[in-house]
Amino acid sequence: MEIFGLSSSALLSQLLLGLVNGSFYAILSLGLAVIFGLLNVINFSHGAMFMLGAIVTWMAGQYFGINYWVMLLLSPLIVGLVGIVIERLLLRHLYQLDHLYGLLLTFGLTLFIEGVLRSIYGASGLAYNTPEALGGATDLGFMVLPNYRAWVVFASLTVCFATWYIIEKTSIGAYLRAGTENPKLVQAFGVNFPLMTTLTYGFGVALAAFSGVLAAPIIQISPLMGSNLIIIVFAVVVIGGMGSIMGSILTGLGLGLIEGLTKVFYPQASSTVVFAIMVIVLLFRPAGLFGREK
Amino acid sequence: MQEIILETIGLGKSFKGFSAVTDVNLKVTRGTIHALIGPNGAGKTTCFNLLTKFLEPTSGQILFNGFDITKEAPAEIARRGIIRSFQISAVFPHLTVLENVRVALQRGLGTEFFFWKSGSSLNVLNDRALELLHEVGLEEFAHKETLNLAYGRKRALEIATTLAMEPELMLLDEPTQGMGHEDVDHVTRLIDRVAKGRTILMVEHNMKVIASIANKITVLQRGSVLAEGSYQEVSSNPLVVEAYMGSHGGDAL
Amino acid sequence: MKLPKLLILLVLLGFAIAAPFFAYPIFLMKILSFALFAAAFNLLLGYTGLLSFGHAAFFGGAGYCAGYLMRDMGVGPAAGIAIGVLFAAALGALIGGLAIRRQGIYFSMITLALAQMFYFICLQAPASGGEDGFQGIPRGDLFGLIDLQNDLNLYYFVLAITVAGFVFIQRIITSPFGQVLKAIKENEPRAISLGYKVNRFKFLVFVLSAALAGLAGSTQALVLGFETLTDVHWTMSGLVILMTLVGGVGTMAGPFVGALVIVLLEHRVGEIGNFLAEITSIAWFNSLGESVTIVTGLIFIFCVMAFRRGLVGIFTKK
Amino acid sequence: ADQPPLKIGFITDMSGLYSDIDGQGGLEAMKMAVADFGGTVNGRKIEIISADHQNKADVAASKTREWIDQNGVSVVFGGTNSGTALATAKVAAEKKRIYINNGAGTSALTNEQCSPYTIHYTYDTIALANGSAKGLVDKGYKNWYFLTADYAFGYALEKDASNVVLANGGKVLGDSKHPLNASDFSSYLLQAQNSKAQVLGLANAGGDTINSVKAANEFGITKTMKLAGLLVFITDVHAIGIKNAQGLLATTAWYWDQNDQTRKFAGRFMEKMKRMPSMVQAGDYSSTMTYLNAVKAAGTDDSDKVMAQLRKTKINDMFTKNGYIRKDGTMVHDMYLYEVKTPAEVKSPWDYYKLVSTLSGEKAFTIPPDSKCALLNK
Amino acid sequence: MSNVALEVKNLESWYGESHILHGVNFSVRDGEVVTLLGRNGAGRSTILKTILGLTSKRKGSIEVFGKETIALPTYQIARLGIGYCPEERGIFASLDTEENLLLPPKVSSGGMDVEEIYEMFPNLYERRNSPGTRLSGGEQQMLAMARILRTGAKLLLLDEITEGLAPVIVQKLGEVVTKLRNKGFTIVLVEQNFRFAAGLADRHYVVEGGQIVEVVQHSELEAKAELLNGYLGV
Ligand SMILES: Nc1ncnc2c1ncn2[C@@H]1O[C@H](COP(=O)(O)OP(=O)(O)OP(=O)(O)O)[C@@H](O)[C@H]1O
Ligand SMILES: Nc1ncnc2c1ncn2[C@@H]1O[C@H](COP(=O)(O)OP(=O)(O)OP(=O)(O)O)[C@@H](O)[C@H]1O
Ligand SMILES: [Mg+2]
Ligand SMILES: [Mg+2]
Repeated sequence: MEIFGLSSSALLSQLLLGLVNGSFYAILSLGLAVIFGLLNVINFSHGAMFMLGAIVTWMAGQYFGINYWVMLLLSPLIVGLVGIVIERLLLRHLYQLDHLYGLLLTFGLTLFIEGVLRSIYGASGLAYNTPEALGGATDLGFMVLPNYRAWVVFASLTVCFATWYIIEKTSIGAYLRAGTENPKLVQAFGVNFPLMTTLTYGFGVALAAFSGVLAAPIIQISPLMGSNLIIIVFAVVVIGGMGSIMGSILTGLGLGLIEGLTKVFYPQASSTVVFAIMVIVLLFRPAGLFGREK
Repeated sequence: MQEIILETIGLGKSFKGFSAVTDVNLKVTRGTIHALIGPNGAGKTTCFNLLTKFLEPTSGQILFNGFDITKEAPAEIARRGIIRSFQISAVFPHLTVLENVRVALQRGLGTEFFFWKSGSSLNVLNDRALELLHEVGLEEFAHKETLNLAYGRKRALEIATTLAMEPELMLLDEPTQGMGHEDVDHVTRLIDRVAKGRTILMVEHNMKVIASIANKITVLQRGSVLAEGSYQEVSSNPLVVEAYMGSHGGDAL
Repeated sequence: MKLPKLLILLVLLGFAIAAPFFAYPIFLMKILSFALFAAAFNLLLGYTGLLSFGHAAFFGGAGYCAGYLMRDMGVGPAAGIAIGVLFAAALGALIGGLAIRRQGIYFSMITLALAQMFYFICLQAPASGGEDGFQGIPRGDLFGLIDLQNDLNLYYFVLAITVAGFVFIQRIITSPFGQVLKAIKENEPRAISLGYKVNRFKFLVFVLSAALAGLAGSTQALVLGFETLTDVHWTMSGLVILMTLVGGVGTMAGPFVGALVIVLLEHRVGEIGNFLAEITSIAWFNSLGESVTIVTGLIFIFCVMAFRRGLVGIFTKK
Repeated sequence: ADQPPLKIGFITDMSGLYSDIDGQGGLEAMKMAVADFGGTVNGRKIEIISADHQNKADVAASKTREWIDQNGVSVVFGGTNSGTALATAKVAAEKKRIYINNGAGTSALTNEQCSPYTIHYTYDTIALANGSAKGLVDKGYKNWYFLTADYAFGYALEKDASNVVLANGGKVLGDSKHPLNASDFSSYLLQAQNSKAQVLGLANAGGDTINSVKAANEFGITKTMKLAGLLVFITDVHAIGIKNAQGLLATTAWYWDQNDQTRKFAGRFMEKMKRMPSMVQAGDYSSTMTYLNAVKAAGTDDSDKVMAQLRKTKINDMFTKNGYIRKDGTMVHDMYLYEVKTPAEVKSPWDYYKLVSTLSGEKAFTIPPDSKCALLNK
Repeated sequence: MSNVALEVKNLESWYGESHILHGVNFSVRDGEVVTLLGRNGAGRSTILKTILGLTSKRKGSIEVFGKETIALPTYQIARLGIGYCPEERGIFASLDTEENLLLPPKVSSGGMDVEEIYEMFPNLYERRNSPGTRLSGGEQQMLAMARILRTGAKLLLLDEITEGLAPVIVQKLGEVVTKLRNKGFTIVLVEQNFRFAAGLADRHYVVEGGQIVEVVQHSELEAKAELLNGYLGV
């Protein structure tokens, strides 16, 4: 069977690849959405945190011989701690101000972190191998899918839905959402909100680091690896509806698929298609696909 | 000239299946102060939002001076002479008090899109603006930044700004809310004074205010009209007493 | 009150006129174009409260347009710039027309998205020269009279454009139109209820801002003699936001100061580093030149944490 | 007498994507050349001033202009990034100052936009394309598929390479254009695989090449296709890791393990920079040396006289044998096609390449009849 | 019961640079209802905010159920058993009505349960799935009051709770306050509506210029009516 001059098996394999990318977008935009939705901070340094996640993984392997599986846990923790320090020292003082200031600060941080790492590790990248257990590939009939990619989809979706559950279905989530609007009042109800925001930022950043670990074996690890991704991930969050957790997960996956198809039919446009979709979505749905209108 | 300035026919609004306003037929007579009262959530603010098209009605028609304005945009309605105030105070906080009023007057000049014209061309409006400020007793604050005004004065300023539009019909949503007693009396007198020559439709929970200035009262409950008439008539209506005024009657407040 | 302000302005103008005898003119012209660009952006952000994340499209787009006219169609510099401005205004009408229907962050994102699509067009269009850039824009001479090959002549031409741009912006802000803009920024629903068709105002100011950004962009193309994708990329839209914020939003001087700081950073960190190394004899400073991004990053962090209202804010009380 | 120093300007990407290929390392190589030359020429002290152009053409051009106008540099060396190189070359030509580029790909520097003051030293897209395509087609790899960066540079590489493929009796079965800095290549690779071509030509650079090679391994493409990187630096191979890079074909102008001279230079460089020099950094060294020799021979730093001297001298050093600078500014020299070793073959760190074939300079670079440069054909 | 629930001594407070409270002293025993009266801008709301540490700086002493709180962070003060109903209501737009109602965590046992609350405010029950800020002005006011009744807080700081409510509801709120008082709650009421407050409180404090300028016991109301009139313009 052929669709648009493409065999259905080829189409299917492209869709599957789209899903793999989509799960990266999903988890990255999820972290961004958590931070935006709950702290009202546009975390420009999300890409840098993604990169840190990957580089920390590499460093642990290089200098201490710690393997991938340990780092899958450890790297988000370490980067999460970095996030906590940033929040405590800097971000904390900007909450009452316009979004722009958080954006500017995290932008500055990004330049700084990327610059420092680049001057240490250079720009061309560091090599990291796929863990043994996930090497090889599985023949699905219509394509051969590397096992590692299948793992990526599984791991990121699991984390995404767990996060969604915590935020939308537990009272922690309600405190956080309320605290975004009126942090003082939430504290006046007896909630230790400053601690919660700190942890939330750490958590959002840890999500980025987690996807950094997932990416380490398949994408070139370099200090600049996050900067190309960040703007697309922003677009995903906006299309999904700023702050909507489920929105960013589903949009991330969906856009991965659409981008995958674009790569077949008009590959040059594959990084622009996201923006075209964003314009169309926003013109018809003012607050994004899943966003609540104010 | 029409006797009835504003009329709604079968006006309705529902939010995702919840019907906030249903089949409201309102007739506002020119030159009167008409009050809209009713329990919380009865649909008063929603009615205002419909009349000024801040919300789109789900059913019904709105006639202003006999014209059907149901389809018009908020700014067009304002240009026809229906001006509203907001339940939550609405001023331009970083403009001076004088500028606040002038922004409203400015529309009359027809130069609002003239980005090349000098700002001093607006000074011709200063006299009229000061006059309006005088009317609400804010003259001495004319050059203060509005932000720093006390709450009651902000409400007064809002009324001045609204007056500057020379509205035929003014919609006031709880103009005395959050004011101290002095301010309430002050604003009540102010409304009564500016009502000369125009029509006012107002929402208010303060029965003292209603009793002293409203010519006609419509009571809403659950989105539809429960009763209508003068203060005497309405306040003796047992349905209204039960749904709204309570056993003390408006008097107690 | 009025006199000293005028005096300051005159002194500044005097400085500007004398500047090319002390500093490198091309460098100064670049600062001027960026200052104008930032001021155009600030008209939107600082005075109307609209954050556009797509102003690079107008800046770079006008640059390409003017460059194309001057190099390939033989149009003179003045006409080239003028048409560049019109082009930017038209592009502004297109992007603004769509974007102003949305509020807040969604407005910003639509401008970003449309500007990225414009970037894509620039990238793909054969005429732009891709990432090699559109090279070799001739400076020509002004109305056949003044030879712009001469750096000094060009400098005064650019200075005149910039000053005119600033005066124009000042005029817009204080005009009856500007007064309504301020009101919209402060309280949009109230402005609507006073009978203003808010979207028309936003549209017009967006187009004006785009046109002014285009003026800055075409001027820069003339000064540098080429136009590249850097100028239409989203990072340029980001840069102009930074300039404005670092300088001070909603002030006339802010964009100028911001442009100065950013351009200085881009061009002079190395020298500043060498200078610091010399006076402190800490050799490490010598490597500053290779760490522009680190230094820039630190400055932003510092600015955000220490002077919220921008550098200009240090001098204005409140 | 107290003569003013001879100033050399060096502008390149010191902090961005290409900073490993040239950047600090390039500056170091030039400093080595100056030191090896003796630190003075014609009694003048030699000074290098450098700047980071951040891959912005405006920064590169205005810095260059300023150096010439205000600092009195005698020559400008430029590094990676075509846009900045073209802009800088324009300024230098206007000011009649010599501009020597190492690391920009665009052949326009010596073709459509050639100038009497520009020298393009290490490589250009034509030489790279010729090096890979000719060598492989000659070995019987006739069916090609291209993975191309969607940029002028990628297009040029692809066009030049496919011309060579076709001219030598090969076939091009298709291509995929990908946006610059794409992070995921699996989709394109699958398309390439479906084409059943023998060779996958990578008409991209840096991170894009690295990511495509990584993904090609993951998806098992390398089992059915030969990967030919049209612009691969040794640092890229290092970043990919030998396990994934093995079997990759790469064209280069210089490799550290060619002979004693190259090894000696590489050793010294390694000591300073903790990594092996790329061909661009070797070119930086060689071109600085060549320039200084010419200044010495001409007895002046006058641009026209030095250019004349440069054009008539053969270049023989650790970088090239019998290289020469043509009228259009191309430094004509041999290009080499290498294959990346298998992990088992690697004996020491950075021991990555084995030679496949050598292409003489005349065949590698644009042949004069094809050139649009007015200088060449008059 | 005559333990002191709230003891405020020499309280000073600032918003940024502006010094608002200049030495406020008062104390409320367990189970008492007191009101803070005064003109707009007198500083009544500020007193409540300062007790919870919501202003930018404060000085003096505040003991809540015998514990000094001047150095504690807001959330710890609240956990001592304070329920706060702010004047700007503070309904959360991103939560629906029921989530808003359930938001404040329980600080001790003995709070009302949700059924009881819905019974008291049927409007809220009807609109429970609507986003919090889509409620009408008055409904939001009810919600702000209702949600702290759940938490089991024994000291209630209520700021202008009758504002914008229909007379019937105001009347009902009066009954609620009486009921709460009978249950042993301690209540500090900031009121504009003197008639509402007069019948409920044991004691009235008149605030002016950031200080307490007059104390009127319930029994002295008649006698000091003139005086109050002067302060409040009733
Ligand atoms: N945008 C909306 N979405 C959903 N429900 C709404 C919306 N706006 C109002 N409502 C509901 O409609 C009903 C009427 O609200 P409205 O604001 O008109 O009341 P009101 O009469 O002004 O009351 P109050 O005196 O308390 O201000 C309320 O129950 C409210 O919850
Ligand atoms: N956030 C703030 N920042 C600065 N000043 C404030 C702030 N909030 C209140 N004020 C000032 O503090 C003083 C006391 O305000 P407060 O709100 O306590 O008065 P109030 O007695 O509750 O009166 P109201 O009837 O207006 O609620 C006023 O002068 C007010 O302008
Ligand atoms: Mg209402
Ligand atoms: Mg108060």
